[in-house]
Amino acid sequence: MKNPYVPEIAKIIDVRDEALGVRPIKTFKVSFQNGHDFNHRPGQCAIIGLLGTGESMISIASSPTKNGYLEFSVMKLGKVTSALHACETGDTISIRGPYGNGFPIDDWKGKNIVTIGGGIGQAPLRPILQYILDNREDYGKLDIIYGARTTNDLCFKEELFELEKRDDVNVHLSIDMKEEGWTRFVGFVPTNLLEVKPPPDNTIAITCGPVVMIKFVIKNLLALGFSDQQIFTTMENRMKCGIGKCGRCNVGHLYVCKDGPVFSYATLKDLPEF
Amino acid sequence: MSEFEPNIVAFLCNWCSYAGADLTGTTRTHYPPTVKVIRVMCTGRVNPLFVLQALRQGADGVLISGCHPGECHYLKGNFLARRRFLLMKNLLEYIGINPSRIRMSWVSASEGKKFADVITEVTEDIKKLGPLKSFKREIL
Amino acid sequence: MNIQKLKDEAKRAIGRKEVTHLIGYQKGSYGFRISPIFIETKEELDRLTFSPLCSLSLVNYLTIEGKPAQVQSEEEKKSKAKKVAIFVRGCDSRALNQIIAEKGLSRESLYIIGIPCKGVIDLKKIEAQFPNVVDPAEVVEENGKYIITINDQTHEVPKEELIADTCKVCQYPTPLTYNKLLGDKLEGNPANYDDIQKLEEKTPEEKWSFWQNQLDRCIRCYACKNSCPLCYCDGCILDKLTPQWVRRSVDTNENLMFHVTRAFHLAGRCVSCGECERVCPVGIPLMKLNRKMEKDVKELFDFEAGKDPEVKPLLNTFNIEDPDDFVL
Amino acid sequence: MSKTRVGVYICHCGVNIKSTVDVTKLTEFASKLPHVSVAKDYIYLCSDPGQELIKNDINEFNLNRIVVAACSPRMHEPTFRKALRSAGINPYCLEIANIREHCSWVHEDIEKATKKAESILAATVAKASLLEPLEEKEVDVIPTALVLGGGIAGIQAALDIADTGFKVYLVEKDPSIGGHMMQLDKTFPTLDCSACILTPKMSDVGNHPNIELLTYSEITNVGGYVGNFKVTIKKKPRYIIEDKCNGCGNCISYCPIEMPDPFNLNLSKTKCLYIPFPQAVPACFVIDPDYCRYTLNRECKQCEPVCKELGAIDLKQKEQFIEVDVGTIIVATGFDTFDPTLKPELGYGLYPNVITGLEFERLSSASGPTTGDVMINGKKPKNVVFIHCVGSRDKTVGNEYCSRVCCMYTAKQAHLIKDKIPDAKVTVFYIDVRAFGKGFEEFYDRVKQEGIIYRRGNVAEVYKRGEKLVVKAEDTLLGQLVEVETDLVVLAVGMVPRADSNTVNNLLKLSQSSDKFLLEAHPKLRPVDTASDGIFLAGCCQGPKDIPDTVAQASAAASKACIPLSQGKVRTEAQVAQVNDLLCRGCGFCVEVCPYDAIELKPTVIAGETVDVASVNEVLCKGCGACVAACLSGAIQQKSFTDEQLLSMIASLGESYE
Amino acid sequence: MDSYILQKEKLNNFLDSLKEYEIWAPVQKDATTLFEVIRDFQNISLDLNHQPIISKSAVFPQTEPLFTFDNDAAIKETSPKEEKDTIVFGIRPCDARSFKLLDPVFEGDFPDPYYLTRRNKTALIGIACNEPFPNCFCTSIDGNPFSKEGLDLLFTSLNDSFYIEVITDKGKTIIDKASSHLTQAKAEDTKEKEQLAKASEGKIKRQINLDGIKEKLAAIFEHAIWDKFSSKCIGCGICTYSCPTCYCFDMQDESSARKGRRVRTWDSCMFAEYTLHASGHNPRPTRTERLRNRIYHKFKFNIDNFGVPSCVGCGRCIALCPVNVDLIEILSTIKEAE
Repeated sequence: MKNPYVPEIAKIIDVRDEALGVRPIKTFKVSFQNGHDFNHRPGQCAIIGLLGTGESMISIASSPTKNGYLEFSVMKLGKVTSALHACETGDTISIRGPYGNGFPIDDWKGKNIVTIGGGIGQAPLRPILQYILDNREDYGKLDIIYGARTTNDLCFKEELFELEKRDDVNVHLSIDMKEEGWTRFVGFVPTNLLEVKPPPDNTIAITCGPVVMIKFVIKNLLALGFSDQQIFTTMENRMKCGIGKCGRCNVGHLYVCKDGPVFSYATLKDLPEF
Repeated sequence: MSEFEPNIVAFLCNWCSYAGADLTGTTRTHYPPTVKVIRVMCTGRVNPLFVLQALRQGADGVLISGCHPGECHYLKGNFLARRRFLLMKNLLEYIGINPSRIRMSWVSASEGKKFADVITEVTEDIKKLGPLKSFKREIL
Repeated sequence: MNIQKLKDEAKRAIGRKEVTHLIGYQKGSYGFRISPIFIETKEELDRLTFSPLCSLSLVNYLTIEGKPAQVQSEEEKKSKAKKVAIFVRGCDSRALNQIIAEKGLSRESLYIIGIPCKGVIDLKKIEAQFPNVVDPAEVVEENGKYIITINDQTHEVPKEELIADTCKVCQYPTPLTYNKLLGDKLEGNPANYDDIQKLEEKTPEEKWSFWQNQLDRCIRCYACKNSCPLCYCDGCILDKLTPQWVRRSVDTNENLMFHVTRAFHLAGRCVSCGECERVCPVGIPLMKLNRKMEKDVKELFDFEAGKDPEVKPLLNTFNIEDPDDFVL
Repeated sequence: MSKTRVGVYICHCGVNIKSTVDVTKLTEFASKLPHVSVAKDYIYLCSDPGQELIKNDINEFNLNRIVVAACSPRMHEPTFRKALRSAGINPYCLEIANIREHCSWVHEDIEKATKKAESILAATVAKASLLEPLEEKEVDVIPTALVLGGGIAGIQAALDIADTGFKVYLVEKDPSIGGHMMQLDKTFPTLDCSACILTPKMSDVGNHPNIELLTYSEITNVGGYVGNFKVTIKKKPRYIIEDKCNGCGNCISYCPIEMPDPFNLNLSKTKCLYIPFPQAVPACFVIDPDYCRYTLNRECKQCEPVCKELGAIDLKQKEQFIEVDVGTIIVATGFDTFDPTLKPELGYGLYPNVITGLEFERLSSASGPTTGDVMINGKKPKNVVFIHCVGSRDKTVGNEYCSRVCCMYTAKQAHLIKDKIPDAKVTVFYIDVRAFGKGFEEFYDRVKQEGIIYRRGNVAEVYKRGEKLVVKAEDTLLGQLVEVETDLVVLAVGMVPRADSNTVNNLLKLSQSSDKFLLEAHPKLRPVDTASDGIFLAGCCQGPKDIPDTVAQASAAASKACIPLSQGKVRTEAQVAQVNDLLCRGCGFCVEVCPYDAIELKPTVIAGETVDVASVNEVLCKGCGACVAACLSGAIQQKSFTDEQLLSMIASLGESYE
Repeated sequence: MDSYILQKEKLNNFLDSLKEYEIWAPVQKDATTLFEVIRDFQNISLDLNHQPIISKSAVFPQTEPLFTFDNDAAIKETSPKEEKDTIVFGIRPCDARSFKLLDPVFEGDFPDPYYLTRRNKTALIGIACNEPFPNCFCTSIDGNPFSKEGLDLLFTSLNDSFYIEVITDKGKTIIDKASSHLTQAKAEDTKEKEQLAKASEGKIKRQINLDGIKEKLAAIFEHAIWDKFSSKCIGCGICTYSCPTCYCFDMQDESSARKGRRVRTWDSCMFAEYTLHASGHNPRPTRTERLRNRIYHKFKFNIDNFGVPSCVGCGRCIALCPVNVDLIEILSTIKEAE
């Protein structure tokens, strides 16, 4: 049997600064040395780490439709993420996974999709966008609502600015506070959502971001007429094993690492602690 | 098998003992190659827990050396260190570590000879005891 | 101990408008067990008790998270004239003094009801002598004996057989600080470190073999740390990963580092309440470490923890005349 | 944060290292250590090409930590720091592995020395890879100095600083400046009149626009740090309003109270309303509250009406506290003369004709109680004995040191006796005669030629025989006991630290050397500095000195004190303590162990609650790290000497022997 | 299956014939009884009057190296496969049953090779509880002082002999190796054992009816009782580290300059660090949330996930808790809570 605790070694092929500031974010593009195929679904996570330092559960920020590499956007917070931030192209990291359930993206075929992200919360939503854009004809309208505190904190800026130019995607970016040169929306993401007012019919809304933002986004989605089953989110908790054994990431009887990180609001709202 | 060469970690204060050890060098006074120095600005900086930490990670003995009483560059660091160290030494002795492995000395910047003498004495004492085996952390 | 007097005093204490709640003892859920109780209203007062079974220290509950009277700035201490009332024994009062000396609590935030304590029972000993007692049992001390009542049957046991080892050498049975003292002051025992000396006299090999045998069974549940009234740092250095003083691996050597660190951090701070040894689920004689430190601190530096909240902590001071003969 | 890239540079130091340590092997070893990007060896790293090598590599390999394995960091740490800075990386990202003084010079066996060098180097690299860039902060300097003590040292220092253009506060505890020098009759070896050469300087002080003179004053509190000291000065009430008193002295005759005259060492009387001496600066009277009947018992008050016009007498005057901000401080608090009653065998205090050297000065001085006639019991002494080394070079009284002036002032006084009483027989008992200064030996020779008898010997006893005193001594040259009958014994008392010096030392946090005089920062290279930045020493508070040495040191201290004042900024220590607020438990252990009062507990909001948290004043912190070892929760760390960094060295040193 | 009789004086002979196994058995260390690998059978303390510290670590050690690595990122798996087959001798029925509760956790979508390999290689020889301990409540939670669930052999202490019941094939293999020291049990032995079993069950003093506990818990997530119980808690890990059914763990890298290893160690949901995010956020910030999660995990979430509570009623958490946080008291209070 495959030992789920033993990681694969992968090479960093590119490092990109996403956000600067107190809690900087970098995106790491990695590929497996032996051409190992990861076979993940959008929304799934992997445990990446450095031998000797430790591991951290990070959502995969790229779509399986992007062959040959994986991307991880990592915010510098603790011991492991700080060490990762010191890594450069050519360095190796360890990877286990993919873990978690991922988005039921095939069930969403034919539907309109709205993603609502805040800050680093755009990372798990990014593979949905990539996946849909790579299979554009399978899905309906695509709205991207995304915001961060400042332009400095806005991840995947260039990409999103590029997407703004496309006709088959609607991008609605925002920052929390006014900044010179910013012509798009200024205000919090849940407010921007009410501005965009996506119609609920045949639409799936997926949100990820800070816990407070998620709560307000869900409230506003419900107000817009979305049902519990139409709303999805991804969660995070402290994790170690990634395979539902070590115990710490539970929300109610579900383990975020194994049963999540994607939950429909219908599931989530019945869980204690949410 | 070659003769047992103890591994001794020494914490020396910058102003007296480290300078004293420098003087030992300048005067080409020889002593056994057993001691490796960790420079601190003052013995007052030395957390006594470093002693056990060093012993369990591979050191056969630990030496803390600073300015003579009253000569501390920072006025009182060596007095604080003396108190802390004595308690730690006694505690480790009580656990079963031979006190000859846990030493403190006052070596001033002018006592190059004394530094060599201290190292020689400490080395000889530890040689008699042999390597410190029972207290080693698991080697990975 | 007259329980009615204790309840009356408790009633007066929580009757004071500045007292938010009172921390005391109540009978536990079964057998000889005692449980802490936090009383806010007069209705709960009747559950208060004190007996030789009250071996746990309540002082912890003043510094544990989410409880009042944590470190506050001078201004806050003054502006909030809130107090917590607490029952303390001799050792507990020393713990309070020591914590106050370390600015962990302010004396003004406490209303201390002192209980001169004749020593408490070692639960492990009484439960070994009276196994499988589930129904609530009563113990009173009379003339050097414990009168134990289980299911209306009384047993007499000489105090020596059941009293906790720590209490046998207690030097300060009477609280050193209090707002009210319940009962007459008691005479303490003279300092006695015979047990420590015995161990000191062994050879290094014998000592290590003794400690190795003790330390290899530590499961690092941290009950010793969490039950210790003087271990109240918010973030213990032993929990930290950078730098990591002690690995999470549980083996004799890591356990040694853990316990030596703890003993050293308690040098000149341990008040010999014996909580660590009492709570240890695997029976490690931790007081043998703490009392070694206590002995040295007393003999070398003439210092005793928790005697006076105004005295600077031991390792923050020095005496030019401190022992020097061990220095080369 | 970028990736840690360590460059390791191994110096041959010519053959100094290379001959005992296999540098090639060491370089090979270093290149395999964790985080090491490049390892090189070079013949002289401290040379310009050596430094260039490092600088080039920093750019080429994008290095951000440098380890130099060479001589002691006490030698070239500043050199390599500069190199790092000029290569554009933080100078504190440097760690030096001492493989010369601590290795190649002290070992012979090449294999063992190389192994040890590897071990040292691995530990140094382990620490270096954890180093963080540090900043030295700059703080503004208040362009004002404070001089403590108005003797010749203080006077000279104050004048020099004032002349440089900075404001100076000169604080003197007595009613006038002048100090001991004012009490002297003549000065050796030139026999200048002491007062004549001093008083012009005193009046310069009094008139200098940059000097604010605070006499009859003491400091009571000192806070702050170099550049920004805050000093509280207590002005004792002199009961005479300084601005109003013109020194006319009309009041004196109305004062009915007499008291011993302190200026004349109680050898004469003065009124309790007095001026210390005629040339006093300020020329202002003072009332001694310990004698004045008004201040004692609210009686008398006869003086006040006399000065109606000026209204300078104010018997209700209270002490005043003044707070001044200064950038630097010079301590020139002087000395006391040794109290010879501590050597009872010499009979001082028992026999009135046993006097001290300083008392002799007053007797000999034209301004003294006898207007310059040396008289004992109204008679000129025919036999005079001088005894050297009273209270100096004497372990029995705890003073091992030589007081440096006694030999010469005794010679001078012996000469003065001969001058005034040519037929007097003068005997000097000495241990050694130290005449090392300019013109000293010549003067000593001259005195000997004047017929003064020098006898080498320890005086055992002085006792009375009839009207005469007998000095009993062992002549160590002759090896026999001698007894000399005499009319006057003059004790060449040495200098001791001032009795009240502890107060000042504690206020300024100065330490003392074993002789209890103030300790300089370095006995050779920083003789006027103290361990506290911005505080300097001048004159006999630091140790016995004669007048020219004192003046020279005072000028030295003044120019040192002017450096920060003229720079306008001071750089602070970079390797200071820092607190992690989240881990701090507010116990104040660090505050209690800090030798510099650099840490205080400050209310801080942590997770919504206001709690006391330690806070380091980086300007005051000198980076000793005592606080780090005292902290139980690991909340306080010393930059460049963190627990993590030191533990990494410990681990590395252990591993090397696995 | 069969039953045998082993004379007590022949116990060591019995164990001697099992030399190919690594045998864990209880030993007395001062006042504590704990399981250790036995080198000398004389040390075994099959003391029926003291509850030993759990034997879980024979299969799920407190510290387990998962793999080692070096500077070149070369990973070397550590595997218990190479270890000897193991016998845990003298385990209590409740503790043996606990492995049945742990198994599904370590199986599932990601089988845990360390636990499962060792579990497979381990035979459990139980000793029936003739004298239950004061806090035993196994009978309230589908257990029994003579329960065979999870065991391979069950010993019952009769006067001079052990009555041995063979429960599994693994047990049979062991018996076969030691058969020379055994005799077939007679009907009166069986009867005696059954009487002891019945008597023992009767001696269990603490009981609680857990029917509907899961549903009840679902209703009282926000309730004052959690504060009430947690206010006593000092946040140590005794309850979890002494629990035969707790399995939470931590994973840590330990390394020197050249090499290192990843280990897993027991962890406790009662520690604040356990759920603390790197950001400083803690979803279970106080003792209240942590104690509540422990109870929920055992009596609701485990039932949700695996159909049974994660508790065997051994009572150790009650007996060892320094401050009398009493699981049975909590459970009864929950049952009565409004």
